[in-house]
Amino acid sequence: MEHTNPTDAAPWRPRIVAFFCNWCTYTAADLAGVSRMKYAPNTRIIRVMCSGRVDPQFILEAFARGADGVLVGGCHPGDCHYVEGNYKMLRRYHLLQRILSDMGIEKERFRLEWISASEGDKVKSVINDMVEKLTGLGPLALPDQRAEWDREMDILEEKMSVAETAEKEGTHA
Amino acid sequence: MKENGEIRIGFYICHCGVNIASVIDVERIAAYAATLPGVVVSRHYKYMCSDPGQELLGSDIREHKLNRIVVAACSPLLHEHTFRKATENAGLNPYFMHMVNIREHGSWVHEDKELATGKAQDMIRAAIRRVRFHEPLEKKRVPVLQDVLVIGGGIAGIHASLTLANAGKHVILVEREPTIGGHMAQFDKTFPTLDCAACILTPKMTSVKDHPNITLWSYSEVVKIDGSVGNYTVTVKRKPRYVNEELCVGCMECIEACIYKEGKWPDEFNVGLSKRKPIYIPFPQAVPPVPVIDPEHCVHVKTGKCRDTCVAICGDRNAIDFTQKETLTDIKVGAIVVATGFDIFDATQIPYYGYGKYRNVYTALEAERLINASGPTGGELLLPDGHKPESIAIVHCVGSRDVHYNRWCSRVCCMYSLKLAHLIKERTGAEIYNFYIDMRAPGKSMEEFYNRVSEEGVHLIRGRVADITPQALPEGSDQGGYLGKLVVQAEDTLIGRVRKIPVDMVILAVGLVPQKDAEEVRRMLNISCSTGGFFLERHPKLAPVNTFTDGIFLAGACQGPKDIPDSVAQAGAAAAEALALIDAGSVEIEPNTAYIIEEDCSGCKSCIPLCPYTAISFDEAKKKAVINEALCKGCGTCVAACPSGSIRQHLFEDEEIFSEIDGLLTYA
Amino acid sequence: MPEKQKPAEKRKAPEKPKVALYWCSSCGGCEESVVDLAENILTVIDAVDIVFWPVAMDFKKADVEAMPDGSIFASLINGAIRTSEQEEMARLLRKKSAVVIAYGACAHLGGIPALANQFERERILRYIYEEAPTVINTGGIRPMTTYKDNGHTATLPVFRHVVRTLDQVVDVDYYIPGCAPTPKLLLDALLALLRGERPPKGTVLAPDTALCEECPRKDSKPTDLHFTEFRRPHAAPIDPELCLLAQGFVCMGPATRGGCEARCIHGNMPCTGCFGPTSRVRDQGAKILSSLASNLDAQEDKDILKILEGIPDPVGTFYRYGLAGSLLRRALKPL
Amino acid sequence: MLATEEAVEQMWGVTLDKLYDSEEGRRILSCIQCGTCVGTCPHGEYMDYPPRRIITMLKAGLIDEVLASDSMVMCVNCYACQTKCPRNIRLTEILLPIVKEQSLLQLETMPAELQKAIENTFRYGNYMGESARKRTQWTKTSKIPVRILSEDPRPVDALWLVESDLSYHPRGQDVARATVQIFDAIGADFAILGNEERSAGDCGRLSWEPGLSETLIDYTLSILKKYTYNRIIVSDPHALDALNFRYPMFGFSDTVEATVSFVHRHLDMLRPRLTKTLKYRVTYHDSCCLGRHNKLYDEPRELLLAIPGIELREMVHTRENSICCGGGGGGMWLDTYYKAKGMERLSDRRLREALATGADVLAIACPYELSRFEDAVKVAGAENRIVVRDIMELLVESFGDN
Repeated sequence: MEHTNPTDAAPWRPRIVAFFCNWCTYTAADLAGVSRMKYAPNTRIIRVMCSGRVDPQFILEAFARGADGVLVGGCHPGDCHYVEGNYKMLRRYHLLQRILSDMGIEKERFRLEWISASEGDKVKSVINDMVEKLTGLGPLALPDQRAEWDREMDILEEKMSVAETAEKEGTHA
Repeated sequence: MKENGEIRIGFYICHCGVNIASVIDVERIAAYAATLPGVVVSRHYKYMCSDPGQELLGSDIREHKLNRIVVAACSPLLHEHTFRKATENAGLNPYFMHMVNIREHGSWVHEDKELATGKAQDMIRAAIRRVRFHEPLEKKRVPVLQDVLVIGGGIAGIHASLTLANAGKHVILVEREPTIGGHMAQFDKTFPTLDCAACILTPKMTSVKDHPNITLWSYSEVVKIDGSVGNYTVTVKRKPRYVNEELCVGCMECIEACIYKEGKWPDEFNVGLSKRKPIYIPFPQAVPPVPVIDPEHCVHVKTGKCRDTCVAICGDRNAIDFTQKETLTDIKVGAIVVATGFDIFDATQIPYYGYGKYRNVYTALEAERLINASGPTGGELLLPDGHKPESIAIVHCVGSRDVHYNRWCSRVCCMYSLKLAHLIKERTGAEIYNFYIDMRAPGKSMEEFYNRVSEEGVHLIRGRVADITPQALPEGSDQGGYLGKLVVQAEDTLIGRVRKIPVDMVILAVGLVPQKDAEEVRRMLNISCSTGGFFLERHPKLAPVNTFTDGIFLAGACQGPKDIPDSVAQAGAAAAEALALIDAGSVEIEPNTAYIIEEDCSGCKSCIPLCPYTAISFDEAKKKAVINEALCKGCGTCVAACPSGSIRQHLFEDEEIFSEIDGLLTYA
Repeated sequence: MPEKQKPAEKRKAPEKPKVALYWCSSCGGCEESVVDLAENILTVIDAVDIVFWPVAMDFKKADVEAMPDGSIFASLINGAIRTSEQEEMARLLRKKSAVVIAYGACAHLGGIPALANQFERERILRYIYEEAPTVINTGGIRPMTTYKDNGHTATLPVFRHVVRTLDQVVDVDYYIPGCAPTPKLLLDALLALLRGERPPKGTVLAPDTALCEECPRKDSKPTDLHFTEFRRPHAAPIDPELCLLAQGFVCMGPATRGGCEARCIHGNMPCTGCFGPTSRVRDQGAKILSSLASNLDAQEDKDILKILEGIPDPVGTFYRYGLAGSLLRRALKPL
Repeated sequence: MLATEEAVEQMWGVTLDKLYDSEEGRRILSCIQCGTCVGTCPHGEYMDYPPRRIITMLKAGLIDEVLASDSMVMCVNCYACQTKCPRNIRLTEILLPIVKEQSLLQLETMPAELQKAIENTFRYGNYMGESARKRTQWTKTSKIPVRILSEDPRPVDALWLVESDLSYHPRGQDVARATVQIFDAIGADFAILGNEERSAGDCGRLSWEPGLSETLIDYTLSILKKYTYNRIIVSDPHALDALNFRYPMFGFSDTVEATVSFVHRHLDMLRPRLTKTLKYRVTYHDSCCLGRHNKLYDEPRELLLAIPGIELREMVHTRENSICCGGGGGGMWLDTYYKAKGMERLSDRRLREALATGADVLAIACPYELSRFEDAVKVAGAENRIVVRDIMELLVESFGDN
């Protein structure tokens, strides 16, 4: 399990959570595999039936849990297996991008791509490109940030527990 | 949602021979998985999809009382059903099984073993967390309508229709042109056996016409498709032919009688090499053998002022019917076979081959018509000036294998070029020069045919033609009329010399391209295209006639360039797949539908306009939204958009996806 | 924390259960809502002893410190946690109480004060002490954090970098939502607890359906609503009968827990989401975003962006009460 | 095909051993040996090692044999092979220049004319060996005064790089003066560098002398830096090529426009002046750099058709299938060398195609072609049948007020 230890000496690599729709982008990723295209191993794919299923909560959760980037892959406009689930995602994408930018998360960290079932090469190029851009941006590491923020409470907590111990000892003495 | 009961997970990682194990450290992952909460059994195995692999899973379920299964192997699109079946056979609900794709998304796309193993480990942790939330689900079954729609009446569509009809299924064959037959009907003889195309095709066309189980709608187009596997509603546009198919006896006297004594407009069947009248039949063996009136040029249709000689000659048969209107008809079918065929590459795109500029440059399809006994010259190969060509160049790979035009090899051109070389040499004795890049003659009897043509003395020059110019520089600017000898220039790469061969005629072996409207058809059918624009099969090897849309099958060259034997074989396969579907009587549908817990719903109605299938409605009495699971296709859009989190989706529950996200990102 | 509940049960019989109320970073409205119990306050007083309520009664911190751990039946803490003092008091009350209730939107989700999580601490202080239009402070003087006088040291509480919900600082048993909670919710909750009812820990003591359920305008919402524009309440007349979303106003009702008696709607204003999400939602803002955006009437990027111009401040709109409790909690590169 | 930005980046400084390091270089490996490059090469039949063979020899590790031959001396950098290559291998941009450079180094004797031209360019900044001080002499006989930046360095909209042929060659000077009249007619705010200007170091001619090319580029960039302008206008397509494809490797990113496209953009302003009917049958020769490499096919034709009375006739080889005049890639100074090899001058061949159209004017838009085709006309004894005119000259001729 040492490989996932954040204190490991291994260089930092961006971690991307990807939501791929079953019909186009997931299949394209399969095609990239069948075609033995090589791309960066930073993406972890979660399969959904349609990009329309991607709840903005999932994207925020991924960031909150430590993803450096989130990629959503759907069918090209007009090609959605479910008529227009991809458009619904597109609309959420634009609004969510604004929230993310207001919250200090760079737009490169959240990407929506249309990748059809035959575009295995696009899976490769999009992932490689995203990894390159995220590598340039550096880690987002929200959990670490949180821990950093919460450190400001430690002193007080420590002080209070010291006082408590002293009090207890005092009572016992 | 809460996990239910004690969780006992069995984890299996597949070596897939060396496909996975050579990149991903399967043993290490199996050891790792064993440490995760809830995992009772963790194994790695050579081939999980093999019988012993499945049995291993089954016996573990029984022995260790497993109630959740995670299989890390190939894509779920490939083997999910295999492992679900194995799970079910062991007495566990199949939906307690979840797959992790570590081959297509892992070992096959990554080189760094350590990183690929790390990625696999993350994905497996996610799955092991996810599976805790799985619930038992029942597959849904929906009945399948028994009729089949075949789109396209070329050889593939004809063969698929006949196969299905012979099996007792009712087929509606929709063909855009006034006749079925497709490109094959235009060919002279077929390689490598040199059967006459018409001789083998015409009987099949007639069978279509006569078959009691086939409804042939020629001169018609599919304009809309709704529904899903087993239950498609298709809207067909039927164009007015102005000749009643029921009443016409096929005597063709109306064509004779037309006020135009001679043909005046380019004849589509002869690729414009001859002229036809406003009322015409594409070719004598056309099916249905009923003339068609071209509304663009028929004087009656255009102006209403005609002597109506056709009507007069038809007499009390009354088959000519100018009152016909375009109609839209809805049909309901259980399956659809797409056999929309191909188009030929537009040779005018390559300026240096002179097509459309020099009159002696022809496409291969034009050459087919010119040497065909039923063609515009009665089978005599003549130049526009009436001379017989003495030397002919056949240029291979026109528009194929070229990044500027089409990257693919069109597969049939080498062989049809050799066929044309043979036929023309046989009939005219001309010197034939075939310029090729590589001679592609795979398949039964093809190499033998190539040998035969070589031995006949056809000049086979290995070099791609670089330029075609008039031998004598044409005077003036009017090169369009140029009719003299052409010099074909290419490097003969086998001797390393540039050769400039003067010929009387050039035939361009144009490649095969998708139909012009393939993109629209694709969208209408909701299927995918490969990079070149041909329709995409579900799997290139294991599901070559299936599409990603269940119930829609591919036949013939709409899926990619193909010769006649392959088109027929594929059409048979598509028919068999369609038959298997409809004969089963019903189809299983993934139970991934959305549902609403009534007490959670506030009745805000936000979800209702989101559903493209109108599966969500508002119950006015209860003031809550209701999902009709029979109509739901499981996209999950409403689930993602429900503002109070009150819509859920089987197999894709929020908790399942959240646990996957958390699992992926958890630092160990 | 079962072991901490034990003492509370022990002392059930003779004494009345003790209740504490405390006010952290909030406007005071929550305290007001207690007063708003009106004559019902007598019911409460009959049933419990209020042992600590700085706004109304003169007890000191030392009094609380002197109480045995777990001796308070329930502490109702309102307000977000921004300073070290609030943090300290929260911890103290936690220690002394059997049940801690986050009372009101600020303690529950961060509330309005948590909108400050979009900004850097220094920027806030600078604005407050130097830049606000009502401030004249040419010397740029800030309060001293410590002051020594006559051998004594007075220390100001530390102003934290982050605004926190109560449960980000101490363990919270129940939540009573709202800005402010309705007196009814408070009364119901207290009486239920006094009856010995213990819903699962973490329960929000309010209905778990969205506000639309009880909205008087529910019937006027069409079933095919697509947004072609968004309007802002101060800039357009509001029809007093029609569903606010149907009029193009961002109403958080569909994504907000009910139980508030639709007070804003009755006041002809759209819901701004103070009751937080239902139990099925992790991030209220993301959910209303998803719902509104999905129903935009546009396909092209530029048309989508055009409609979204009607929501000039999505964070302030969708996370008005919930930023601290949201998935992102705080801006990464605060302004 | 216009080079992509990446391709441009990859072109510079590539050597044979680093060829496969770049994607564009690696594309050579996709060669299917179809021979289109050889078949279309205007000198393909004379080369022992035409492009297709160079690729096989390279792959077989036998490239030294190729470098020892003079095949690449025959390459006129006309982009024909690259344009038609079905694999889109960047022969003229990447592979051939390297081979060419190496081959030239190994030549026993450098062809004398070429030697002289290189020397002159090095010493005087023009291949003719003319004095730098005479560069602006042509302006003295211009009807319209020409602003020279070294004398009047105020910012200017269009900086016009005149290049050497238009500055020194007598016929070129005609074109230069005509161009000034056109600029004036469209109201252009333009100026020239004057005596400071030197050959831009065009990539076609000098690719086998990258050192010289680089020196000239450095020099030109240092001069350009002194002035403020919005765009550079170039009359010589080879210089256009250099500015579009070579200069960016040195950090240059100015807007560059060919004279024909600049004038074409302002055609509406020019049109009122084109009142005199010219009853000419004109055939237009697409120059390699302007056409195949910069895709300017329609602009020159539309300029010609803007002249009242002109009838345009196309030669059999036209647009992307045009044939080189033979002047590119150093061919300008290799006529003697080619003749000794028994090769026909490409300009003679091309002129026959022009004559066949029955045109009385051969219109051109590249200064090399003036001298090459005027020579060809003399050789063919066709002085009474056809004249060679730059498009700018024809436009001016149509000025009704002249």
